[in-house]
Amino acid sequence: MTTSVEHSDEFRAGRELGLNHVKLGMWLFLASEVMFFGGLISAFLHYKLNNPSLESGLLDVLLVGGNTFVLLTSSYTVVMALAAARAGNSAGLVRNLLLTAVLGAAFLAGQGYEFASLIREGMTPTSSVFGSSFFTLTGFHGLHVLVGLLWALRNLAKALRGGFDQGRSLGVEIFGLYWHFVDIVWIVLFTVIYLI
Amino acid sequence: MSERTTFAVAVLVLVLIAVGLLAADQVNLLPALAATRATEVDRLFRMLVGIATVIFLIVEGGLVYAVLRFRRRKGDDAEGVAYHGNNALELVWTLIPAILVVVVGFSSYRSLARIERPDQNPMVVEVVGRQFTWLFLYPQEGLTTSELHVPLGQPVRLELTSEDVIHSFWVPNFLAKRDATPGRVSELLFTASQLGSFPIRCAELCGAGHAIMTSQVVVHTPDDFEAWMAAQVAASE
Amino acid sequence: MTSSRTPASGAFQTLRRYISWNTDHKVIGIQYLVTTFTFFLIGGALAMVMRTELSQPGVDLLNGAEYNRFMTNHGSVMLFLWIIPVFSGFANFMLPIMIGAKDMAFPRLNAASFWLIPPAGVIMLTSFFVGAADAGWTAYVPLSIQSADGQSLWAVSVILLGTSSIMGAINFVTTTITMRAPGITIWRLPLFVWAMMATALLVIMATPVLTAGLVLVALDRLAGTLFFSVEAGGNPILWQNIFWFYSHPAVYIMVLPGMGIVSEIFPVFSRKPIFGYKMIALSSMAISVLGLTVWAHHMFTSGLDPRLRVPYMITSMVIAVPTGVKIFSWLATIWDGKIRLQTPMLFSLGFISMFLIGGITGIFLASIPFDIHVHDTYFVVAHLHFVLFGGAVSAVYAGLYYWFPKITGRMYDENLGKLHFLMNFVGTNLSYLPMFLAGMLGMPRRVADYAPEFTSLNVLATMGAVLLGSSTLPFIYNAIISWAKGPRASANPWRGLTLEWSVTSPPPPHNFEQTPAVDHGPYDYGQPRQLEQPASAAAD
Amino acid sequence: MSQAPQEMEHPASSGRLGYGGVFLLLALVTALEIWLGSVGVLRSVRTAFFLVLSLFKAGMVAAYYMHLRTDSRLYAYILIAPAVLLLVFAIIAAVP
Repeated sequence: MTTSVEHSDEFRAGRELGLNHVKLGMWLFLASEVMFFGGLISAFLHYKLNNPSLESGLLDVLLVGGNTFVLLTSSYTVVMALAAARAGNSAGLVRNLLLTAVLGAAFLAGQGYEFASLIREGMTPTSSVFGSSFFTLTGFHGLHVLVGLLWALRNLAKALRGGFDQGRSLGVEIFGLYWHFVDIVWIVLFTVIYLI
Repeated sequence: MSERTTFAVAVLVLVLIAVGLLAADQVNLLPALAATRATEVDRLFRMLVGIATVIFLIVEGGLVYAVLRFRRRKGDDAEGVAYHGNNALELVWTLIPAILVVVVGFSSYRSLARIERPDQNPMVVEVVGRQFTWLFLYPQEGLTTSELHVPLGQPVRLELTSEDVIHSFWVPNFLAKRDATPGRVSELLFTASQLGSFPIRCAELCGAGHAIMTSQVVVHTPDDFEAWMAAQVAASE
Repeated sequence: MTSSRTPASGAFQTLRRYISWNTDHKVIGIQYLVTTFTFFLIGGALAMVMRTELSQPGVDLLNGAEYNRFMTNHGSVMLFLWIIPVFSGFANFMLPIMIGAKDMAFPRLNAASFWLIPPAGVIMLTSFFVGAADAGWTAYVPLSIQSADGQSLWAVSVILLGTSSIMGAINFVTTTITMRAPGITIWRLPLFVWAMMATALLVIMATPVLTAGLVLVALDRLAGTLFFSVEAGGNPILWQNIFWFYSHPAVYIMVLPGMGIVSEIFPVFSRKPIFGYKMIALSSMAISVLGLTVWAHHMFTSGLDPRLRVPYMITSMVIAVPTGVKIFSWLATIWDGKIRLQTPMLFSLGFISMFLIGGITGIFLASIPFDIHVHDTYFVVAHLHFVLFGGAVSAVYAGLYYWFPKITGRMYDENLGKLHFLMNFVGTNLSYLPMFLAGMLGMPRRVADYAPEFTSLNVLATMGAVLLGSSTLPFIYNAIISWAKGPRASANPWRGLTLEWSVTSPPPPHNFEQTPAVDHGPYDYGQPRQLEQPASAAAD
Repeated sequence: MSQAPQEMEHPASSGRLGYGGVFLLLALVTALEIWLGSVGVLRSVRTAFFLVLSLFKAGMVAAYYMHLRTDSRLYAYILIAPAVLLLVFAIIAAVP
């Protein structure tokens, strides 16, 4: 029943399907993240629809629009980083990872400023159901950006050590998947929270 | 199938159906019914019991029979018969349950529609759950009691809510239950069909006193009810 | 691995391996099994105290508040710390071997997901010292917002356990998809692997929603947010939606792997191919997809929008179809077989006979008008214990006996096993059947006290519980003694054809000397060709 | 699915419009959204627009930046399945 095959043969089934196991794992993790944010978004929507709050008028769409733009740009730098890594262009990789980190930090700064001004105007996590759901939802997204930021810095350090040379780009790609997902979540949140 | 097996199967089916009908008719697992809508639920329940009995007997019977009949005898080390499936058979035991589901689903839906059809000008009583008592407010009379008193045969609409946590208003003899949730009002409709008093229990865990959060429904003849109400109003003034 | 060492240093060495960080999937599997079984005993002890309180009306042993703490932690421990993770234990040990892999796809993630469990368990149980959680495992708001601090610990603990099972699920799916040995096509996967796939997909889809919900509850309790404060406009029904969106699928998370285990056992012990392999595999998937669409059938009495209730009733009933397919296929599998009534088979047969009762009463509960009467009564308690104890736990025991030789390299004592089955089977039926009656006649669930008319039924239930409790003693004795000095087990004592039986008992460090290439299905019994196969496999 | 290329193979800049093109598109749509938010169009119409536009943006990021266009179909399913489920849940949970 058994015939000899090379030991290096683990993940062979995956390769036959064109699947890398780390990537598959990441995608499955993202699926669970969709459902996690799903729970929070559902709670937010429930309250947005069933007890509308005047506080929603306090939200500054222009400021957040700018922030959205920042995050979109960071997604662009991430794909450019991946492209550079694949092309074995370590200078470009470092530059784009750096830009990504800066943009991520800028987004967090913008969000921090937004939170501060909202709280100054009396809208806090404990002021109303709307406040609770707003700060929880955006806060958890912010946390995800923070994690992505740290990951970007870690990759940056690795890139400087030449960890992604000769087109070893998987690490960048996996990080990219996470970062783009966080971006997508924000695209949805921007619409659900600020536009609708 | 040979004629003998066909015959045996036919007999078996008939016996099963008979047993099912018998079970549906004979078993009495529900409390004494004291409300009109309860009889509707009871009818549905009996149908379920009938079907369940048949399915139960088929599977458990088949299980026991197979174990006894195909038990490995001493010294018999042969393998079993190697077949991997039988499309006809698999189709049958996919379709029959599917059909049963449709039947059960439909009659459940019909019963639901019946037990939730609103009555003409019902008597409204507001029910408030509070850890760990029930309060009953009669709006017209502006009367508040700790027991629910209703006239026999009078359609009643309870409007339930809660002051603290979720409670659940349950009268086993009415086969009726509805949650009393803070911040919202839910309805429970019934028409008492038996004189006497019947227990009310809280069915939703509501804290340390959950088990003792009980009261009772007292069903009077209309005249007695008027008398009781008059006495209460007098007492409250 | 014990077997090949000298007892003195060997035993110590082994113990060290098992209580420290280790990325070998077999070690992790055993860590899971032993840890979760310990929590099973704790949960059982809590149940014993509850049954003692309920052995007669009136409040004599526990008052209402204490009873709620015991009830809540009994439920939470049994579900989150026993029945869900125990199957991860089986899957950790068996799944990689069954698909011809050397380990899981992410060994470190695997170890991490185990090491989340002991602390989570400790957190949950230490809550007893700060006023344990007492809002039931359903933690309905607003009750769970006003309970003692233990409720917050409870939430944290459940979040950790959820994270653990999500990590595990990602690992199982990735492993199964990318690490199958050549020849193990999708239609040659053992049914236990199929069941774990269905389960893992449910975990990935449903568990995060509960995590989100628990975050809201924790924030309400700790940070003063207002999600569930009714005065501020919070809505208790929202929690019920979130909670049941996870917790109904969770029931399938708890029983699908069990169905997988018995699907492994029936063919082996009837010496026949599994009947309707594809139907069983696909019904697992059907159940997990449908399982995501039925949650609101737990809310039929909550004043839910009527237009919503009927669709939920239908989907809930439809699940009976794939479940029926499984049960009939198992029946057809043992039909015409050469049934060997050894302990694993006995527990598997017990699984069918008791799970059937749970399934049928499930249809009763799906039927809204009847559910309105028995919702939140002992009828539900009986139903869920027939599904989870008569069903899932029987399957766990079946699996423990079936794979005991493979995991430990020793044979267990058959007579003790049969005794265990007998006590367990009688005990289960004796303690849970009366509960159906009590519920229908008017006994609510989660009560420390009840009307005198329910006394006799509760006495029966308590007697059954005592029998159940004591039934674990022969098992524990059997397991310990046999593991220590039972007769050595051959590679393939049951003459099974799935890959775990083609390696030594216990399996060697990397499972396979050389990656196996499989050229036949997992259940090709009843044909002479396979008969000598295990012997040859056992040789290498 | 089995013919899906491995991640090493597909080109640095994926698809007809390169990463830059996608970026410009996303930026434009975002600007459009903010403008829409400022002008007084009928609320329901606006909402519909916003949903479509954000779905489009999310789709672009997933398809081009996360390479779902060229990568194995399975990844797309893994993302879409929970998204659909979440949509259903959010709608039902919104019912008071």
